[in-house]
Amino acid sequence: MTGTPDTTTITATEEAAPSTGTMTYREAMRAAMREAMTDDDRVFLMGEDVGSYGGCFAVSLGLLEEFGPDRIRDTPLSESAFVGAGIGAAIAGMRPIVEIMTVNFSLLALDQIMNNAATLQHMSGGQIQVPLVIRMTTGAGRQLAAQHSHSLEGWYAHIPGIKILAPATVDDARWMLREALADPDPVLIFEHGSLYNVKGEAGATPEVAGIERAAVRRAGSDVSIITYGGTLRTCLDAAELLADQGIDAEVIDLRSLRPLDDATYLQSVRATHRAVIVDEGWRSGSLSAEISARITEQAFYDLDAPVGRVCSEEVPIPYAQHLEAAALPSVEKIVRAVHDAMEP
Amino acid sequence: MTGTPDTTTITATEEAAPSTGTMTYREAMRAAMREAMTDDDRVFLMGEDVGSYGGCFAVSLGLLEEFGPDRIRDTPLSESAFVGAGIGAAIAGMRPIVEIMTVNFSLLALDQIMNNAATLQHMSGGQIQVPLVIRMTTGAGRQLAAQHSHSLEGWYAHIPGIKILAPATVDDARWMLREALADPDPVLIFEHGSLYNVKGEAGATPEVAGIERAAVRRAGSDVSIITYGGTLRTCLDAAELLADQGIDAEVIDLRSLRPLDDATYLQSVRATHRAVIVDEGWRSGSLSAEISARITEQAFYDLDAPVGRVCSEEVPIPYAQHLEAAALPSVEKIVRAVHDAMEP
Amino acid sequence: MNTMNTTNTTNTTNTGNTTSDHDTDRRPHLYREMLRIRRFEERCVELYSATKIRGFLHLCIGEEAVAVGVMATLGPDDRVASTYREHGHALARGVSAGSVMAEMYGKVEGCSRGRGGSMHLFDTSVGFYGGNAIVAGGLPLTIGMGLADRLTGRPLVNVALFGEGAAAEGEFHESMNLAALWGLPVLFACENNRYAMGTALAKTHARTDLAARAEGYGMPAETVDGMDVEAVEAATRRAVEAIRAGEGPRFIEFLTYRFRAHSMYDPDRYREPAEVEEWKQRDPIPRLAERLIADGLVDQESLAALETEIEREIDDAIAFAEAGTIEPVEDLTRFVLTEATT
Amino acid sequence: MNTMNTTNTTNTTNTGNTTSDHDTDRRPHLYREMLRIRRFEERCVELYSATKIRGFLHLCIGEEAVAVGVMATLGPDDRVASTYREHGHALARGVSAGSVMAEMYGKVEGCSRGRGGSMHLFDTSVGFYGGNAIVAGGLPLTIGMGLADRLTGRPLVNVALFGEGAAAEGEFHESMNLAALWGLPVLFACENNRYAMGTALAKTHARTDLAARAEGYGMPAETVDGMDVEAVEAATRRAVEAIRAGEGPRFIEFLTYRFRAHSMYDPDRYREPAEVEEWKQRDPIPRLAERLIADGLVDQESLAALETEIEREIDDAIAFAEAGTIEPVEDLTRFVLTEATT
Ligand SMILES: Cc1ncc(C[n+]2csc(CCOP(=O)(O)OP(=O)(O)O)c2C)c(N)n1
Ligand SMILES: Cc1ncc(C[n+]2csc(CCOP(=O)(O)OP(=O)(O)O)c2C)c(N)n1
Ligand SMILES: [Mg+2]
Ligand SMILES: [Mg+2]
Repeated sequence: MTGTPDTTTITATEEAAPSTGTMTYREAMRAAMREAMTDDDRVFLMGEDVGSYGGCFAVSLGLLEEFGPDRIRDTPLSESAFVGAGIGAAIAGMRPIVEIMTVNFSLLALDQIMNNAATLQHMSGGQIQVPLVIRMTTGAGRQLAAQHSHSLEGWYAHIPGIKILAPATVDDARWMLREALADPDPVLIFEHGSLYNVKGEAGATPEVAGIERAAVRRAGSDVSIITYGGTLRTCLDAAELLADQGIDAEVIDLRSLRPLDDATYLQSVRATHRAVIVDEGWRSGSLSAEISARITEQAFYDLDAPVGRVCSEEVPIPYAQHLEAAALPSVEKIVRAVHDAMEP
Repeated sequence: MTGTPDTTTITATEEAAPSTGTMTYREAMRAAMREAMTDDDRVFLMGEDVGSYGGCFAVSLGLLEEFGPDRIRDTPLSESAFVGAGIGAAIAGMRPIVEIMTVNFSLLALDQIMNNAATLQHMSGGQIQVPLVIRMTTGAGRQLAAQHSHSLEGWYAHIPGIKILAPATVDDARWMLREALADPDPVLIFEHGSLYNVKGEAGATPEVAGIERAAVRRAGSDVSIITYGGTLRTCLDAAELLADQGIDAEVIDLRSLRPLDDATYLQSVRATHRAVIVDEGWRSGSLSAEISARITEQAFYDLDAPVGRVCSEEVPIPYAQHLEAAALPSVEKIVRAVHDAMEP
Repeated sequence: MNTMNTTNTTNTTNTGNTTSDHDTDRRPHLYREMLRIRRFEERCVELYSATKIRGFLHLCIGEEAVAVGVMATLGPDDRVASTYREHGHALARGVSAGSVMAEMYGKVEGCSRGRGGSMHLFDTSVGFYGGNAIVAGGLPLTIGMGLADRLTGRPLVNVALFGEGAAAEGEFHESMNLAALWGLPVLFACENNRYAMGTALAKTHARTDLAARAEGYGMPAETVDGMDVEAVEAATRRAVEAIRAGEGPRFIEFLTYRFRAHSMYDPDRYREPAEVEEWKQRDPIPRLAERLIADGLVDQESLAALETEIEREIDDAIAFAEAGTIEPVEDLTRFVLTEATT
Repeated sequence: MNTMNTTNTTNTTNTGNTTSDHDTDRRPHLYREMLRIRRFEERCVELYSATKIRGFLHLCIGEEAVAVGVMATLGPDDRVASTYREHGHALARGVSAGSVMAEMYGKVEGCSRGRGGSMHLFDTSVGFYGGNAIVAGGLPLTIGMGLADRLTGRPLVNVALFGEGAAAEGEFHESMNLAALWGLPVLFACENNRYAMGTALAKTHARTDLAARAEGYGMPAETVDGMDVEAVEAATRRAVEAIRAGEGPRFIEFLTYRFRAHSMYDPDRYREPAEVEEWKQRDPIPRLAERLIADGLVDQESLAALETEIEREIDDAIAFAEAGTIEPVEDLTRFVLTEATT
């Protein structure tokens, strides 16, 4: 239940409102938005319940009081229109941050994202830019069942004309938004729902330079585990377990899902000769498939074993706790996949 | 411009209305629908302009006169609601065929397809079945530009709870619908817009038994070219060219994109040791990526070369003819990819 | 299979023979049903705190009159499509308390085998088609069901329940238009509880008088006091009769209020406690109790007996859920596609 | 850069200084613009048959009065978002005939560099934001543009042009509600040409009186004879002035008709030739010509001169398109993301 706001602590930390240092992922996102709104008049936040409610995951809590209802704008339940409105406002000179509560509801706005946000620049022969940031929660793990547990960021990574970020650390939550807002093109930020309560360190400057760069979160020489977002922690935990078993895993955090930083993960795979990709999407047609295909295409002769994948089972996520857990990537599954890659 | 109806010929062939034999892909789909409507009172067709207009690609031309407006039902421009209505009608005992004009507009109905059609059976613990067929056109190649040229069937193939078909031949256009309607679960049929005017043979019974089976459309021993739908013809043409160059390519038509018939294409790859996958989706996150990953996972040690992919360039499809052509898979690109696979 | 079936007879009667006997005084029944829902949900709160129930839990406490008044007018084959705030709808429609509770426990004995949870209650045997957590996502389903009835000539009614927030979604518009255009047997039952999560009605709709929307489709509409179960029942009955008679769809806006937060996670910061208190004065349950007492239909004693009876039903439901089994993990990918029957 | 610019001066004036000088008789200008569009599209038909233009081509022949009347009321910084049937809108707004023609030829000199084609004309220098081939897809954009204007205090007007078929889409509802809720400077300009492809108005909308829809959002609305350019101009001017004055959005339904088929592929089977003939009697171009002659503002001679002048403009536009260049294939993936400027 880590993704669900604990109201008491939120209100307490809200007072402090630290801009860097130790904080939760939620506070880091909030600090990033506060900074953006303070620095640039053109920035505003718009979405369902971002204002009076404080954000469905309490990310924008307190911002309404600070910036007023024009800039912390509650919208009706009209995903297509308010995402489209974000596109229009961006075209007309603003720097909107549109929050879609969760990726599950983003399907209702997908036409606007695909056919307008990602496409207008091209269709207009370069006349139109859409400097829009869309934030949304993704992922399962809190027993929210089939309609509230999708991981569809892999789909979005298929679309030319947009960029896709997946901050997995508090530092990235703190700093990625700034670069996303500075980008002249649409940027979608996917925040895994299980991360909001995670505490970590937000440095005074970004730990990783460049939002399009992948990061090696744990160096290792035996196998490359490639992941992002909500499963980074799971992979790091798996790597610890593997270390106890004498297997030294490198863990790569993709950070950007489009464009993919091929160089970083290929370099790792070329060194370890083995790769396991982990993501929470359904296995068939997952982002892991794309990375697997790229590794095969570009590092085939470096591989000592087939590239492995650990994804979600091909089932709408069930409510029952034990079934949900069984449907998702886990430390055990990752460890098993690594063992398969070590002794294929 | 092969996908665009030539009115004079349509009206002429309409009179004949053959049920099997030589016919166009369009006539085959129409014959399949006519048969279904004749055989089963529960079947009806619903969608934009399927009635008075005769279907935006003239597939349903003449059916309104034959079956009346209740069963050949024109809908308003309300993709989400009429697709949802198809789901509801299926639950309530009908066997609807819902036509979405093109995959481009299906994004507006994607929430209904994902969160209801594909999910209701699971969420209800098996109580609900959705015996719905959704037909839609897909693909580029007719200078229709960025918003009318998507190939998103690969996305749909990511969704558990539905089946995805891509009839590439006149025979499959004639016979796949029957099995799709007999299926208790939602089936989506993707018809590439360039196929409608293609002439071919519709046998008295299906040429390939079982809609979930892939088919070897050309036997060969040197390399496996794996494709489906609109690019099958391109691949067969490439295979002819390759034959002249002394390379004997096997061409696999997937036919079903979900589930994928792994056995058929893996058997081919295990024999040829080389594979090139061709589809019209944007390369990153394409269906080809999934097949590449599966080949790596299941036939790694049989491969003599990295699996190749020929997909669309990562750009919204441009209007200008030469740019559109350059964006899409072509005989030349396939030949080049095969050569790469032969001499990696 | 289910110990609830015995204690649950009133409920079953409810869905069984309503249109025929609405001359007899059904108010005690309506009262009982509202109280069942209230007590059931109060226990859910405890069970949530005890982490027996997980995920999202949305209570309809305060809104029971709508659930009960609407369901009381339906016949056994009519169909209902609801939202994630659907315990009340499900119970009033005849889904057994035990199977609802077991569902929230994630047990096989749950009405959705534990796969759906609180937001996805299903029981097609009583015409309850879920339990949909995509706001407005259930509306198009009722259009299709209504279309099926039209095509087959069945005199059934299909009820779409949704909140006032849902009426801002595109699917509301598309569904209203389709239903009116095709004259389908659909009742649009809008539970206007004045908030969509934390967003007040006036921040959701340009015109807050939602019944006015129906005019744009030429659809007859009515606004009804949703805190008065008799008013709900009467208005719904009129609409259902018209729909069943083939007069096409109807829209009813029920003015109601949720006494509790949106969900168990909601700290309820966006409204004044005084507003909540004001609405609590209109609580449909004591309101009806007063009338029943005044009319001599119940007394303190029978009310107390009812409380005991309901408590027992809920105890049994919890016991049933507790005793339930969980699905083997090996069955994880079942119910994705239909299994071959041979 | 573009030889069209010289022949195109009237047009440029049009978008430049409209609100200031609407007391002078602008009818000759309106006439000229309608005729330009008509003749331009007639040539498009020929060029399509000659396969110079490809893809989908949707003509607005018969509907020119809406395009011209609406655009005549806009200031230079106002914004327009249109549909795939937008040649008339683009030309009337001030996109040069040469750049439109070159676009349909797929040339770099086209207003969208040949990447968009007939359905995706763009020219932000005159506030023309496309050219959208997803029905109703442009509406939310104008909401956002209006919101930007509201937030920055700019007194601009944003016009969404769309067909009556589009009004059935969910995005229409969501956009209408948002615009009214937030009081945004948006004009909803609905071109009701009675058909959405082959689907007649009565098969699209439960209530065919579309202006009635606006009431549900509390948005002022009007229905206007779209075959009378003066009526279009007058009604739009009223609306635009109110919007610019901060009175919030307006809805206008223009009753119009397309004389041609939906697109070049449409065999036009779904309507009676007699109906088309009837509407042709109301052709806005001869209708205005008659008035201009009666009022002594033009005579046969000046009309003939105008025809010649327009013919020359279109000839020049075609020559410009013919002489245009095509993009090198190596540039295929440009304009997907913004290129670094350094
Ligand atoms: C399409 C979609 N958008 C957002 C949500 C998140 N959400 C769940 S309930 C809710 C409020 C709905 O309000 P209303 O329709 O009035 O129903 P109520 O909860 O008041 O009964 C929101 C925003 C969702 N489930 N689906
Ligand atoms: C979302 C979507 N659905 C379907 C289509 C196919 N289509 C293109 S134009 C059209 C008719 C639109 O009618 P209307 O809005 O009245 O505009 P008109 O063409 O009459 O100007 C249709 C169905 C589309 N382009 N987009
Ligand atoms: Mg509500
Ligand atoms: Mg129209």
